[in-house]
Amino acid sequence: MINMETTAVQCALKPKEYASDQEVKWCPGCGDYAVLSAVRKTLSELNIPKEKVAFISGIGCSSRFPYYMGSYGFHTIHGRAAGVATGVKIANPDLSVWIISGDGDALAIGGNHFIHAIRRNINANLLLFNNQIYGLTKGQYSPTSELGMITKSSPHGTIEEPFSPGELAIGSQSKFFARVVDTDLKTMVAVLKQAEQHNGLSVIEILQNCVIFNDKIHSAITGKETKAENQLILEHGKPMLFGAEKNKGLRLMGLELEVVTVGENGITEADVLVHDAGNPNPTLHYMLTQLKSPEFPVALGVIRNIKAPTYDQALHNQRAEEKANSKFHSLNDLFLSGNTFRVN
Amino acid sequence: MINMETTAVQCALKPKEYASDQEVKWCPGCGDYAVLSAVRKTLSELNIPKEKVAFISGIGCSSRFPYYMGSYGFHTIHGRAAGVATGVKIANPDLSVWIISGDGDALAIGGNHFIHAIRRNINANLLLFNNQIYGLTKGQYSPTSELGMITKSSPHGTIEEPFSPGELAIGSQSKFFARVVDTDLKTMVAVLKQAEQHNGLSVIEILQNCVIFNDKIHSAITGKETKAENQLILEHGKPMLFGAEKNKGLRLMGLELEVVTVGENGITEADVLVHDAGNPNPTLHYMLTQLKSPEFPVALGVIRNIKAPTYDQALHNQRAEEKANSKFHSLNDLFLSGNTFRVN
Amino acid sequence: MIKTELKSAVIKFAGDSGDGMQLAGMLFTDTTANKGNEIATFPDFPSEIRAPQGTVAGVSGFQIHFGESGVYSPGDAPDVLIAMNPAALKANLSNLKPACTIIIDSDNFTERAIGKAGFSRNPLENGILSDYQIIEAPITSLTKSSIADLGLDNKSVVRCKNMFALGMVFWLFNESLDQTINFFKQKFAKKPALVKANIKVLQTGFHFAETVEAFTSSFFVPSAKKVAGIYRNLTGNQATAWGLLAAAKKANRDLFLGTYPITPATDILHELTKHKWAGVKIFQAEDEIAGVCSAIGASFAGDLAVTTTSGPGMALKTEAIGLAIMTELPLVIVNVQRGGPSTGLPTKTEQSDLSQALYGRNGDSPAVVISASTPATCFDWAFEACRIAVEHMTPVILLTESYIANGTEPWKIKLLDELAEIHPNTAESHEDWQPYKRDKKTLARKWVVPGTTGFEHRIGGLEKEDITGNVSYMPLNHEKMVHLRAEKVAMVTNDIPLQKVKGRNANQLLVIGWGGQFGILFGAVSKLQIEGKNIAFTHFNYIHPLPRNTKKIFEGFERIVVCELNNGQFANYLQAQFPEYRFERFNKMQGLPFTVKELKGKFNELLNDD
Amino acid sequence: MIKTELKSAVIKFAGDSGDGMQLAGMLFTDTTANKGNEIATFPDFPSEIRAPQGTVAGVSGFQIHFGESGVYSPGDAPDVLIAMNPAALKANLSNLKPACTIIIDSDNFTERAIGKAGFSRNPLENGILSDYQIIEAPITSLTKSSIADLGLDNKSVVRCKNMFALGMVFWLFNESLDQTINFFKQKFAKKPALVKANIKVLQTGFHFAETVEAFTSSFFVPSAKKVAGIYRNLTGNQATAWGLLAAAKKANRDLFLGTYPITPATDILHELTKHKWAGVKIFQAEDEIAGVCSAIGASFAGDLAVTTTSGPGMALKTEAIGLAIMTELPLVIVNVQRGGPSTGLPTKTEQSDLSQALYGRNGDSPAVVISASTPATCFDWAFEACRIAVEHMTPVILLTESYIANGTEPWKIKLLDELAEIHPNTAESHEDWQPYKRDKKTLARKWVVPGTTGFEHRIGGLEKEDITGNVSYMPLNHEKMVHLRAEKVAMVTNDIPLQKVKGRNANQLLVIGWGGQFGILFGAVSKLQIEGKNIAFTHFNYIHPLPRNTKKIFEGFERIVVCELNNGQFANYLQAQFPEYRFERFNKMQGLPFTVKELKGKFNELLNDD
Ligand SMILES: Cc1ncc(C[n+]2csc(CCOP(=O)(O)OP(=O)(O)O)c2C)c(N)n1
Ligand SMILES: Cc1ncc(C[n+]2csc(CCOP(=O)(O)OP(=O)(O)O)c2C)c(N)n1
Ligand code: SF4
Ligand code: SF4
Ligand SMILES: [Mg+2]
Ligand SMILES: [Mg+2]
Repeated sequence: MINMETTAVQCALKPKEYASDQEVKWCPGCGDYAVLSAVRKTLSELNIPKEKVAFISGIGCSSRFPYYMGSYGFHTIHGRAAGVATGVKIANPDLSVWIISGDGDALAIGGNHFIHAIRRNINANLLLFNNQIYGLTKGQYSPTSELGMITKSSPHGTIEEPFSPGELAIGSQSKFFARVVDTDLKTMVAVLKQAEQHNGLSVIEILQNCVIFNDKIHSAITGKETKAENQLILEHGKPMLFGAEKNKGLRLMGLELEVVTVGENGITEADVLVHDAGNPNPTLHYMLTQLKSPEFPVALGVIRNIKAPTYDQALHNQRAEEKANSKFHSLNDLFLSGNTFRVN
Repeated sequence: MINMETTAVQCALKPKEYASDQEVKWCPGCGDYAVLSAVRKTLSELNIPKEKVAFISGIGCSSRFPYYMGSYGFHTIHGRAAGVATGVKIANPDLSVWIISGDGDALAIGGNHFIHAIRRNINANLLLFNNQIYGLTKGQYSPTSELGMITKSSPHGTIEEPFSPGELAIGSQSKFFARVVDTDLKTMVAVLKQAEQHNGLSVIEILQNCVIFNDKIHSAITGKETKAENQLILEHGKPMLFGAEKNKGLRLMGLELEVVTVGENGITEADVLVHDAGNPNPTLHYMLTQLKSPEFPVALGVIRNIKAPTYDQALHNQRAEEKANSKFHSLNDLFLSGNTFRVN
Repeated sequence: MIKTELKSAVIKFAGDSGDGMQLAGMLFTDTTANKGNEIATFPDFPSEIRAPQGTVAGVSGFQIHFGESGVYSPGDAPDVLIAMNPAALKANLSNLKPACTIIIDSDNFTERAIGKAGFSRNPLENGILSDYQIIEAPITSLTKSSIADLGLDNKSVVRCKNMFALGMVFWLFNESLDQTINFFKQKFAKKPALVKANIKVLQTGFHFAETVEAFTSSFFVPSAKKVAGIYRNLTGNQATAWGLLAAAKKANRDLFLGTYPITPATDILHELTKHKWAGVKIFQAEDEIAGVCSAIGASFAGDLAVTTTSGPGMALKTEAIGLAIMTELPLVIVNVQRGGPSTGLPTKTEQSDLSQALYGRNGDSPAVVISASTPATCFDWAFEACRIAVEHMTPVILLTESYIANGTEPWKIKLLDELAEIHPNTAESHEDWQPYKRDKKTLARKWVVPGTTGFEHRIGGLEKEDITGNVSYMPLNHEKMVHLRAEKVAMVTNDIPLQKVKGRNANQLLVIGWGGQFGILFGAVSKLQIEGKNIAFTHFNYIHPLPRNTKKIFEGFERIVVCELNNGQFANYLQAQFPEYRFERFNKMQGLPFTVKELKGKFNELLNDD
Repeated sequence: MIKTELKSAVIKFAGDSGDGMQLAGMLFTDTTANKGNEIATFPDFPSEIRAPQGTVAGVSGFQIHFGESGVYSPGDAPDVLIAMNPAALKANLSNLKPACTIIIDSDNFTERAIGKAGFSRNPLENGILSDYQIIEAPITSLTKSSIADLGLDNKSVVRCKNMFALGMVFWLFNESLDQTINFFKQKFAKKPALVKANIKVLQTGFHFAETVEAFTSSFFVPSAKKVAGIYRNLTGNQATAWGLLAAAKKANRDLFLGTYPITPATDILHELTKHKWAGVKIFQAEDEIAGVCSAIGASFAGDLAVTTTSGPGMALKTEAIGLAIMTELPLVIVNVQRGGPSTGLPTKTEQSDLSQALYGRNGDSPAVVISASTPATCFDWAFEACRIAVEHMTPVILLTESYIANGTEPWKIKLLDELAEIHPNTAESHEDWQPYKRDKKTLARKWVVPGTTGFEHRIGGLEKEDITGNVSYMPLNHEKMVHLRAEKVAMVTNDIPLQKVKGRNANQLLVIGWGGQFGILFGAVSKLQIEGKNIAFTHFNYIHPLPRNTKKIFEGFERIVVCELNNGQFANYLQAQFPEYRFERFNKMQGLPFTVKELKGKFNELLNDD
């Protein structure tokens, strides 16, 4: 296998050099464009040769993503990106594998592969484009659509509570969960870098705007006026502060989180929780994923990031170990082992 | 539809009268027998006529269950019991619907339907027979098999972390989650009654012994000598006490649970947590599902039980509302509405 | 000014995806249908939500064929093309009738746009259009100036330009603006500025056509001589949805739909979910498997259960359909076919899921397969699928196709009284009842509604013992059940009409079609018959089982050709059953319907080829 | 004491599921195979893990046919039956050769057990066995007393009784105990008490047979005259696994298995997962869909990728197989068929997934379909499936069946040097490379290993543009690609051997078989040929495409009959392609293989029927 370090220098690419020759076909204004930029930037900054990357997607608007990258890419079938990617990573562990999936693709038809890929901790990055709608099929509700939402398939409002991708991921034993908004390229790149560097399945939920079928669904969080109050951008080791003046913070009271203002009612920064993404105890991470505006800011950035063995590494270790310890050294040994008999 | 209250008296049945005419074919000593008894007892004690019950199962040893009940039953295909049951309940809301599924059936192939049925909160009881193995196919590891377990399909030990059904359920927005052991008929019946009376999807994880392929896997929890120390049987409103002398308890320290002994180091019963299954905040329930022996006792009984709208009820409400408000009163009205034209 | 009378005409509106061509086409359709014309439409748009502006890939088209008679298809090529930009012109250039009329928005023929469309030079200038009647109109700028005073934002103003084009076309065909005007009044009741703007632009276009005298002639298409009655337009998917509603009503069961969105089937869900007032139970499932499984559960529980999908979704449902076959429950599976294999061509039409419908399951697992012919008759075939399912206790697969599912046709409204009753094979008496005891005539077992006392029973996917329905691994029982399941389906043939032929006296060439290509095939054969050719036509809607007189129909023809939008699937199926005859094949796999022209060409070749 | 020489003999061990009949049968098989006999075995056990004790449903049987020659199948009916209890006797009563020998454990013929087995009276007393040679032996009690002194618990003691029966059978056939004794020495190396016990009981049984003189004669079956070489026994599933291992080695790719357990295919997983030392990558997925999808991913990433399953699992994989067809990736799909439809008869054999393999996908989606004949040749067919997949860049479906997957046959060991090289169609030069550019001879596109510079490309399930592989919705491109995919698969016919016929000079009846029924069909036809009947036999392993000389083979026969364990699926397939011939059908759907007797009966009927 090619040694990445030696080739890295000679193939350092600019973000736009990661593009393929295909025209990007998303609607003007679609949030997917931002993710495309962020991914190209991330690869460039991490200096990963484009032939060492594979983008594996399902079906949906977002799943067209691989066509727009000049890397290896596979636009598979609806919901199965994680399944295909698992095979890719096991077969070819040197590849940087990126799973591209929508909220329908990953959480409706692909829900089973989503939870199992997380549980197994396959070393890949899963980008979950959450626009809370089925875009490609023109606007039906998805498993993340808010209760009561009116869509083409719910003209009288939906009647089901949505999944919270973060809660579901953590309930599936996730080791890395992050959340970003499509309007904040800087945070997105920072998060994607951590995701790529994390060993194991990194799930990144992207709050993505669909201008056509679900416009402004995230606008309370992403809107210019409201975002400061509604975004809590977590950084490992830093206090959980937010707000236009960065003077609001989160405090733990028993098993409830609470918004406090530093400087009011005797609150000091010491009362504010400090983010520890690396805490193996998932409880606080679980609580953070649940925060909803307007009562709370929405937690963004890397919420959970802990070390654990990966499935693919364990698989290759086991192969190596078996090889080292085997009484067989060739298939011929196997074929000739045990009860054989000669006919003359 | 038949009114259950009026028929209840005339059809009160003894547990064994809920049996079908088919011979029970599980292995002698299989934990499934206990569940069969408990379900029959529950129905009898709740006085539910047997024709008002439908058992819907997937495929697996446990999924033979419906054949042994004299009710309506459907032994469907592998992993799809929750999907079929959703249709049954929507079509026929008067039925008491019981989903019967193994750890492979519900969490491997059926994982997607499991999490979605929970999220939608369809009004049914889901019995998850968790023997941490594929029984019917003769002993491969399942998504709940412990890491490193040796099975027919993992002769060198598994390399994947198992699901914790409770964590997965709560991550899927579960409103009712309980856990019981196959050796404790009394608790099982008590829990099943609460499950049946709960409106919404009640998930009951049964730690079930497979004598043939995974014997004694739960024996630390169920064993005569060890069970007192390893079982924390939760009851709503009661302190979380356990141990042979019922003097051990759980205390909350920050976001960690801790085992304490009442009477030692100044600990009193007041320090011990009191179980509140009805708390909408899932955090403590989530923490309780994670407890593992030997450091902790395993939480049994009803861990979470909160009120929420059910999918089937909401669906029928919406139909009724639409009917009441519709401008159409017959299909003829619809057919003749809008742009029609007459040809003579 | 000449006013030519035409028996029928084909118009195509073509422009960018955002240009409102679908709306213009639909409004024209409504007016002409209302007038009593026969119509057939063919919307054709890119599969991207917003394909790149100004490119050929981004062109959205709507073709309508309307007339007094002979409208069996949306027509091969337009008599009038509306091209809102160079790309729209480019996309249609290879498929125009000689000397046809092309209306062009000259404002959009900028150098940049011309290049983007892939022309090397301006097509209005380089002579390539010299064979056509070109009407250049500054549609965009006239639209703007006509409503400049209404105070609308620029986007809304530009959006109205489709109405300018429509106005011109209405003038050209001497059609009235009334219905379109009414449409806007209703649609934008709460936005009077938009009503005003659209009407104004529509009228401006109409008057422009009249004044500029660019057109050398206008046309008049007389109304069709249809069966008297009340009509309305329906798309195939709408008609399917309504047929299901009607069947549930006539069977006296609740309708249950368990489904997962997929193009081009989703509109059935969109339609049915509006009608919760009628008692429909809609379950949008997490995937196709849950969709079909919920339907099987609902069927077990007593509802008339349906699942809808397209090819890839069908693939996922096959295991569960096997369960419905083993448990002998009624179930309707609608597959609105699209181009395959795999994700294939999601927005294009094809008939290539036939083999899958017939054979796509493990084990010997027979199901009834039927297909629909035209948009409006989807109503009847959906109704028929339900009838067979509940009367014969079997899954029924109904194949429609993108082409008719999205196409429109006037439907002679059928009120409930005009529809036959459906008699589900319900268990009524306990006496002698057993879960797998069968009706002698149909071999159907009885349908039980759980909840009723005395009928408690268990079913499942393991082989069933004859009569009792208990699990059985006995060798001879299995063989018997394999035969019984096959016979039950085969016996549906006794309960369906005989197959018909158009052209009883012909004996040279028999044309065979199935499914949604009916109109075009019928049209092509009719034309040749009028020309005196020795040709006959038979169209199959019942695929499995076939009508009982099928074999007889094949007798005596010199040649038989099966025409289908796939690589020969129905031909293979027939050939396996009727080795006495040779089934030639005419296959098209371009994601498009047949055209009358190519059919006539093929048939003439076969007729002359002896 | 007479010692009769037999060309071949059939023995059946039958008892309760817990009685160790499978082990006894396997040990007998090993001894006789080791001696150099031809063998064929048929294990047959209940699908419940522990079926109810003492009932007919709970009987577990192991039949072995061994001999010098003519062993094409496990035999119709046993010459010697070992019945450990009344239920085992009952289960086999209807299928015994006249005057055969029955060894009975008389200890177990208690009144209760007799009743439980469904006999109304004691069969040892009521005369129904008078036509047979009955050997009653108190097997259980003699087992107990023979090892009473070893201090084992009762359960372990009783478990040894199968060895008593085996000892008797060894004596009866003049076979040596050595190999079995060695087996126990190795197996229980760490439990010397168990070694002692089993050997003691085995010898006691042997001596008992010798001393009691109950047997009026003993038998001797001479060794087969096999091709010289080293042999070992393999089950079909083991052979499949080994064939896959060997193919990966010869193709110089890692082997990847993505699968989900399902009876009767799981043993392939069990076998392969033992051989991680050989570099196999095993992924036990969460379901069949993830199983096949992971394999497709592995194939895209450069591994030789395989997925294994049975009918219901196959149904779930069909959508993804369509993706492999569209992306033209190599993929081997092994379907070990069981009884269908639906969950059907999971532990019984059938050939009813053929139609599914051929047609069970949406769209026109051709794949290569091949099948295996016998347990040991599963090795070759698995190898061949891999070869075709990577050389022709296509999914290949390999059909085996429960009957051969669980059956055993001596395999003449093939060392790696004896196996042909496999040449994956790997992209090597950048020059002129394009993702969908094809090899002229095979029409295969090139296989690229991601990670290599200069070959970066994107594939997917949407229709591909010829050569570039870009997404294309163009009508004519689609038609071209449908044809190219079909042709690529059809051209595999140029790369496979010609179809052979046994009985070149016959012209009256041609028998056609396919898949795992080879041995029995061959045997039945051979017998009739020896009797001088005008009959020939041709057996298909390549199903799609068929060998190029297929049509020629059918020429000149008066009648052709297709024999298969389903309702006529291969016959339908042939009939659709060769309307010139009439394919009659002999179908069996009992979850059991054919028997020579019923085949001979049928063939004689067809031969005399003119
Ligand atoms: C098996 C199958 N089922 C259904 C579809 C139709 N389909 C394609 S994408 C999609 C959902 C898209 O939603 P999402 O995953 O949220 O992606 P988005 O378009 O919003 O980015 C559906 C239902 C399909 N292509 N294949
Ligand atoms: C589609 C399909 N895939 C696989 C199988 C094989 N199969 C049957 S049951 C089972 C797993 C059983 O395990 P579990 O659900 O834990 O039930 P248990 O037998 O342990 O009660 C499997 C893999 C099947 N019947 N159908
Ligand atoms: S439909 Fe929505 S998600 Fe899809 S490309 Fe357009 S804006 Fe993006
Ligand atoms: S195999 Fe295990 S789970 Fe299955 S019936 Fe036997 S003991 Fe129970
Ligand atoms: Mg989405
Ligand atoms: Mg299990």
